[in-house]
Amino acid sequence: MALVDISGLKVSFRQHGGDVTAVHDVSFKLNEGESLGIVGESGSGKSVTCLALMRLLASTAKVEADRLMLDDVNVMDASTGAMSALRGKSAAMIFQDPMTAFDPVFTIGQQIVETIRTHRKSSKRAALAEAEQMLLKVEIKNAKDVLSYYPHQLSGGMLQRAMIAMALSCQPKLLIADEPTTALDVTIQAQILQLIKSLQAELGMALIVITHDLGVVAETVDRVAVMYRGRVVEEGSVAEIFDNPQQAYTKSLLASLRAGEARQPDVESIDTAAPALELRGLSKTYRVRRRRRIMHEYLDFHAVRDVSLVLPRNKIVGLVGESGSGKSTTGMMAMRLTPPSSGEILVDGTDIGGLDGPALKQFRRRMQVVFQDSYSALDPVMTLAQIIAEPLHIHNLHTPKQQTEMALDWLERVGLDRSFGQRYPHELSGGQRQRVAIARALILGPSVLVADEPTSALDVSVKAQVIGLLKQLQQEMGLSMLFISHDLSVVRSLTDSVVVMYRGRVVEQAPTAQLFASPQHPYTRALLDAIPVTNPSLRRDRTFLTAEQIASATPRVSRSSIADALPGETPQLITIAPGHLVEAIVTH
Amino acid sequence: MTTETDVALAVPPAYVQRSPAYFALRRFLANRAAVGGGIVLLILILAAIFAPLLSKSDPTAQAFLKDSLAFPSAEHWFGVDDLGRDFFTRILYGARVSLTIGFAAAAFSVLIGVPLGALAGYFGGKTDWFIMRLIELFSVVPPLLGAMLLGALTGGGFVTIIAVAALFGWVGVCLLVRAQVSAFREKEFVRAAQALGASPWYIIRRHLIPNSVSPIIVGFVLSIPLAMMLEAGLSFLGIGVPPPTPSWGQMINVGMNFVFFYWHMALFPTAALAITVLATTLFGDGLRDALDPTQKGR
Amino acid sequence: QSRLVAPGLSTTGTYMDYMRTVYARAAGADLVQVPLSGFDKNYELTALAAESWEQSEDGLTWTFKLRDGLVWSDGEPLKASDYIFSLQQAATSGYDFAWYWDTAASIANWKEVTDGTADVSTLGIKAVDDHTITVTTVTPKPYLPSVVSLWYPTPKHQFDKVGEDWSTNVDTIVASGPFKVQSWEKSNNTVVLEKNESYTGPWQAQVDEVEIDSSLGLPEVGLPAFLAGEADISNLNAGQIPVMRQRMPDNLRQDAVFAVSYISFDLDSPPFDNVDVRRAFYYAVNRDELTSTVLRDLAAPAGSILAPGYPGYNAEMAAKAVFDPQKAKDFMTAAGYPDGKGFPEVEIWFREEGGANGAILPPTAQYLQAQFKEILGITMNIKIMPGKDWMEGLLARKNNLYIAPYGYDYLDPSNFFGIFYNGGRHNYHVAEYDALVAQADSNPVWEERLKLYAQAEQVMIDQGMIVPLVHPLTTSVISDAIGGDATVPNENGYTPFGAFSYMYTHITKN
Amino acid sequence: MILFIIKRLISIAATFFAVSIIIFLMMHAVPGGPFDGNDMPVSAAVREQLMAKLGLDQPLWVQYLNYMGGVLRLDFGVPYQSPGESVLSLLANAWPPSLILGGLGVLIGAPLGILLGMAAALNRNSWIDYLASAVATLGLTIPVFVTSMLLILVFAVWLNWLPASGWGKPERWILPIVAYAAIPLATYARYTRSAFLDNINKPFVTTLRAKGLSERRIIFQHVLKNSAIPMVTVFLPMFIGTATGSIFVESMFRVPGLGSYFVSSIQNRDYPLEMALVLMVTVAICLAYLISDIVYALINPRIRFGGNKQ
Ligand SMILES: Nc1ncnc2c1ncn2[C@@H]1O[C@H](COP(=O)(O)OP(=O)(O)OP(=O)(O)O)[C@@H](O)[C@H]1O
Ligand SMILES: Nc1ncnc2c1ncn2[C@@H]1O[C@H](COP(=O)(O)OP(=O)(O)OP(=O)(O)O)[C@@H](O)[C@H]1O
Ligand SMILES: [Mg+2]
Ligand SMILES: [Mg+2]
Repeated sequence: MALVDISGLKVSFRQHGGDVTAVHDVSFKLNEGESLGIVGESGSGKSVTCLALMRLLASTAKVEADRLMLDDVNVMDASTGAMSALRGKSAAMIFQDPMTAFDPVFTIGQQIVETIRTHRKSSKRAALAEAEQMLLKVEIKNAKDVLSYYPHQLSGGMLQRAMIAMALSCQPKLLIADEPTTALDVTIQAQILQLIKSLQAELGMALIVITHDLGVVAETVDRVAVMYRGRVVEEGSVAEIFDNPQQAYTKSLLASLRAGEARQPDVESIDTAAPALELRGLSKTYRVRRRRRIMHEYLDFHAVRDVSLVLPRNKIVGLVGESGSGKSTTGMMAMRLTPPSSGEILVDGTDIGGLDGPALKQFRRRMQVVFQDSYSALDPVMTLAQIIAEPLHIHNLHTPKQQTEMALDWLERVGLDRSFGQRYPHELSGGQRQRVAIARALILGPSVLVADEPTSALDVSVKAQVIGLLKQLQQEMGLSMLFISHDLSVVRSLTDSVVVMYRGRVVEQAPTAQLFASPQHPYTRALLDAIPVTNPSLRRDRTFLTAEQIASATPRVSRSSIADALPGETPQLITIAPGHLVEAIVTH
Repeated sequence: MTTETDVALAVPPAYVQRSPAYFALRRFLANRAAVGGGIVLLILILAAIFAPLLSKSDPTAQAFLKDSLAFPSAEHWFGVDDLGRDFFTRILYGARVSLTIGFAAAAFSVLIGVPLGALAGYFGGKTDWFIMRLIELFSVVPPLLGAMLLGALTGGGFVTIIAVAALFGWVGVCLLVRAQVSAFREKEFVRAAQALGASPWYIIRRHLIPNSVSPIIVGFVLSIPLAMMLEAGLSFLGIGVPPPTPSWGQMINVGMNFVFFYWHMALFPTAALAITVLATTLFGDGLRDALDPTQKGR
Repeated sequence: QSRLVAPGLSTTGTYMDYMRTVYARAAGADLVQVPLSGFDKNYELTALAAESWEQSEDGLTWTFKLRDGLVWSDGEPLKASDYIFSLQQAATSGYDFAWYWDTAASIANWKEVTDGTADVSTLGIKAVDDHTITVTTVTPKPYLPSVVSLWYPTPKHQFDKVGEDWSTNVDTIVASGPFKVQSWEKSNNTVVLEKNESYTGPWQAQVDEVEIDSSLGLPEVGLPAFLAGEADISNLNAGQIPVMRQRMPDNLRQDAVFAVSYISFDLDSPPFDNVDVRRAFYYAVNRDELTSTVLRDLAAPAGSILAPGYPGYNAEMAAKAVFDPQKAKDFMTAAGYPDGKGFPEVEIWFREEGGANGAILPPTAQYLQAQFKEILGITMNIKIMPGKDWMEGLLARKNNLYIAPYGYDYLDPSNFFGIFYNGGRHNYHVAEYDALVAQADSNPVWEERLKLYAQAEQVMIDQGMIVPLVHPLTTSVISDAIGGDATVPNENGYTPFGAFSYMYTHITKN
Repeated sequence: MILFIIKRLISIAATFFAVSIIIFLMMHAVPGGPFDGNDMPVSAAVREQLMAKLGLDQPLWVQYLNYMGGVLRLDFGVPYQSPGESVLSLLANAWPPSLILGGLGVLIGAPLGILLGMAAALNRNSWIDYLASAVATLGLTIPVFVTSMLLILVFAVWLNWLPASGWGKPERWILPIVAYAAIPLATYARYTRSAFLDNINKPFVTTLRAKGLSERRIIFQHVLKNSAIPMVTVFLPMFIGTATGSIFVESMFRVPGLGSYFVSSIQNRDYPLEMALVLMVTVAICLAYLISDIVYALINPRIRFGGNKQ
């Protein structure tokens, strides 16, 4: 018997003005040990299909199916108890929005331990040790501390990895991974995918990976289903799909995948005006608790150390780096949403560090941000139209009617139907939410935008649309953007220069083309090396660098080759070419 | 083989943009208990307003002294009280006083409690310190003592009762809103609003209070019976609503003396109070659910 | 072991000392000490600690002889000096009842001593020897033996040992009466008394223990406890009477407490300085309707301040208080307020209290409010206030209209007529009345006194000094387990549960 | 954390003195003194002598300083209405019954209310929900003396299962505790229901389900803790409020508790007792707020005594 047997699945949601059908007539089977990738457009029903399989949909959902079997249990009419028994054991799920998927008032450790103990007999202590092992496996380096962290203390990527650890700790027969690596940098993504594959082999686990990243598909799965507008439009082995796509949509997906070419840098205009945004020596220190026997001790955790960064007018600067390296924190500090421990923030040459009230509000109007976690960045009790129109409302622009009109226009510009205007955030797919957040940030026509992973949940087609939009705005309105992303191909095609962060520090900074052409820092090199393949036939085993290896490979430069640096054992940023900075140890 | 064209759109066909209030109303109307509560409440309010039309007799005239304490009958639906007044009429007119006191006190405790709680929760620090001391002050002074002083200053009566009920009723609402707001303050969507340049007051009004609507509604509903009972208690201190103006609280107090035999004297005012509160509860629950979009359709 | 559980009256009990306080008296304080005289259930004066008494020729000095063999519960003999000491204390230490010994007994030099202008030794009371007390009065006081029914002794030896607070602590209280204190819970003034074996005087305890619990005084609390078998007696309120009358008709007892509720005025300021207004009020009260329909069994109509059965009760005078709406209206017109036009809005004040009055006053006030509106055309608001505030308002004349209750202290007309005498409680100064009462009080011949009181009462009516309203009645239910003389109604059909000393010594329980 | 507690203790002291001044002034602003308003007033000479004895002849501020000086030495004076003992010993005798009954009332009522509220939330708009609403409404609208009387009539008079009233044996506690429990039960049922509904549809609940946790565990551990956040702040103050006694319950059940002193001290102008009662409640409530803030911070990780904010 197949582990998963879905046939004729139809899911619709009750909505004002008629039900919306999210999934039509979806059928597929999956045997034990097999792996299936589901790719498709944002909002095409990928998540809904899997949630239906686990019977986790909201109660507004109406689920019909000829057959909906999981591990020989009919999901449609199993009892609540039988479903609880099934979940986690037969199938575990990695959710698309890891940042809202954790219970905010329990520590990560408690939540993983609880999972382990639900499924296996284990003492608290043993479970805690196992949880720590799992966290280490998903590349969370300070696993022991993270166990006692609460969800809000983790970065987006760390939460995603904790989510993965939690799902894997169930040791399920089937793992459903809904966009498991969107918040991860490519190095870690590659390690995680490898981990999942090895566990799959080890435990004979079946796998469903939902993703919009064909690279991930190419690397991990045997079969692929392509979804488009609520239907499976094409299904086949990885090779078949990649080599011989049938559907127009599939073809366009593959086409866009291969199109990731570096953009031509604009002619360097001599810019005399102050940069749009400048950060000088920003640092952020968090106090964290660490358990020490029965007592707790408080430690300083340096999330960001002495980061300086310049965002020139009308330019896009990419900020990339390891998950948890402090990118979001830097972005939040630049927006004055997180108070920096030290450093200055200059916008158009003005230090906004001390501004308050109306003065700050003036700057806010020109500076916008897209949050990494788009779900929790949307007020749950407001409709999308209200959310998108809110900036206009705050700054008292236009009449309420016009505000709504403009909000609906913006919905269309980010590829959503106007009817979404009266939906609430929880009624959207991951990618749809992200687009709403982008629309809100853009509606005021800002001159500075900090975009934290704005496209991580978007499939290539929508991503292209959004990026096109951003480029257009950059040209039309002189938008300058700090673009935080793990998606190196987007970074490559969109940004003018790139800043690489590693463990709270800037380790390299260069014009985009130059960085991709000749990366200098070992971490940058590792990062570029880890970009997933675009063709399943090119799969390869990778080797990863440990932190020690990276540290020991830090470039050493002799003092003679650079002008103003003092020699010392601590690495420092030095300029090695015009606009190309790298962290290195300066020797005599 | 499917083609792109026959793929259905995941959107409803006809589309008109509606305001969230419209949906809240629809959700509310779909909740039968809540609508029922609302209707009962409306009837009570209308009955209080149009009391003279519903009963011909005067609530203070002792027109039926011969039949005093008579049990309910066709002529006197709720019987006659100890002073020969038609009890139904008394209950009707009592609604005027009691509903006004109950709702005014509840409204005031929300009007005072919600902004203060939101300020304390949002700003924390000195603001919170100051408001917390204020809360402590009002929760340690027994309402009785406060009432006596206020009574001495104002001579008592209707306004004093509302003032006392409001002064001592807002603390609970305030604490809950403070807790809720300080929990929400760190949420991303609040930060998002900050990033848009929203003023603290705007954030409180547009985001934090709508997200705290449940404790506010519950607090509102709970303060109604408390205010009505306070009114009953205060009338003994000489600063209640002076007789012969009927109020339910007072009627319950008097009715207690008669409960062993003349049950109607205690039953009807208590029932009137209970029905009011129950109706308000159901109405409030419905409102709460209607305002919470995640409950949609359940 | 028989234990009687009964309701008490006052919820604050500060002193177990009858003489010291009225407002904070511990339950049972009147059972623990023995007064010189007492009243039995037919309101006959009975000798208690005093064996006999006699009046001097000039009528100004009384001599009381104490019984032999009276001792304190700690074995010390009870001496005349203990009685003298208690009154000396009353005169000098701010006892609540101090005024009584001036107005009711007019003991020589009392005012001077209380004002601090004379030494306490000059008081007109002397212990001639251990068994003899003499009392000198300013004017002849023919009814003094009745007045001394409230004269309780203070254990001077104990006072000297532990100080003036001897009566606040179970361990330091010594008893001279039929009971002694076993325990005392102050927060709700619950006292458990036990039979005082060393008491040798008349009216000895017939039960081993008595628990007097003030929280049982509320009928709402008392009756459920009674029904659950946890109390032997309970007072009933208007709503309870019909039920209990159905369930246990033979166990109900009614008591007239010799009390009266009346309206009083501020005679010196408008609108009540006008005698016609006051008389209009007098005629506008339908006492029969008030008592029969509004108050049901809680009160009887009051035509005068004296209740039927009280010494000096004058039925002829009482009959003059009739309900006459026309007369009332005429008086209003005469006062210049035809149909109440031009009459200011007034407020009537009464005090919140428990017991019989608590049940009577609120409905009475509201009844009057409606009646006065209808008959006199005036607006009278109602204000209920705590006892202390009310009394202070009355004494300081903060308002001009009150409902006042008064209960007897000793059985003589002078007790009631004294309330309005020469200032007194209401600041009344009606010369004609004062003169008549003064004469009546000191006249040794009973019949002549009665005549004088009747004249005084006529003045009271003519001047409209007060409007008598009702005489409260209390109804109680008693369990089958109790019996004895105290539970049998007297010749008037009343069972005087209000006379504590008599009642608790004449009750049995099996 | 320790710093936080110290800071709060200092502000409690501030509140304490603020309250003491306000109450002292209020108390003396209410007209009349302990020797006024008797049926027959004591003579001026005697009154003066008595006032002097109690120190009431001195200027107000001297009286205040004297009293507070005593308070700092834990001497709350002698109650006028019970001069044989100290205020402290009077409170020590009268508080335990109130604390036991009121405290148990809340401790029993609140959890039951939470259960009721949970049942209502989990079965929203079903008969269970409406029943819970009705129970909560009755708990709030039937005056506590009516509840008390009904309890006595049913369980003591009619069924004869329990004693009607009195104090001492634990079986006498049952009925008053039930009477006390009504209000916390009703209040908590309402708050729980709404707090539950706020949380039951959060995405993290879906995660918990996906992990295979039983419904019971999800509800009782996770949703409950999340819902508790707003409610802990009202629990302790309510506890204190109820544990200082109610005149109604205590008189209906003849409990020798604190309740009646609140009224009698005001009515008798028993200044030392009145002050002591208010100050005692002040300290108790302030501590309750302190503790509930700590508990609040403990279960709400985003609030950590200003730990992660500079
Ligand atoms: N609770 C809901 N109420 C109404 N519509 C919903 C609800 N949940 C999902 N939908 C709709 O169902 C469709 C499919 O959603 P789903 O989450 O499966 O998309 P997805 O394929 O996972 O997309 P993404 O890649 O953006 O996450 C979307 O159009 C979405 O708006
Ligand atoms: N409130 C907090 N308390 C303690 N540590 C925190 C807190 N917020 C963030 N951190 C820590 O700061 C570090 C940087 O977090 P940040 O969110 O900036 O990472 P990031 O570079 O955006 O990572 P990702 O790509 O995974 O989102 C992480 O190690 C995280 O654990
Ligand atoms: Mg999805
Ligand atoms: Mg991040």
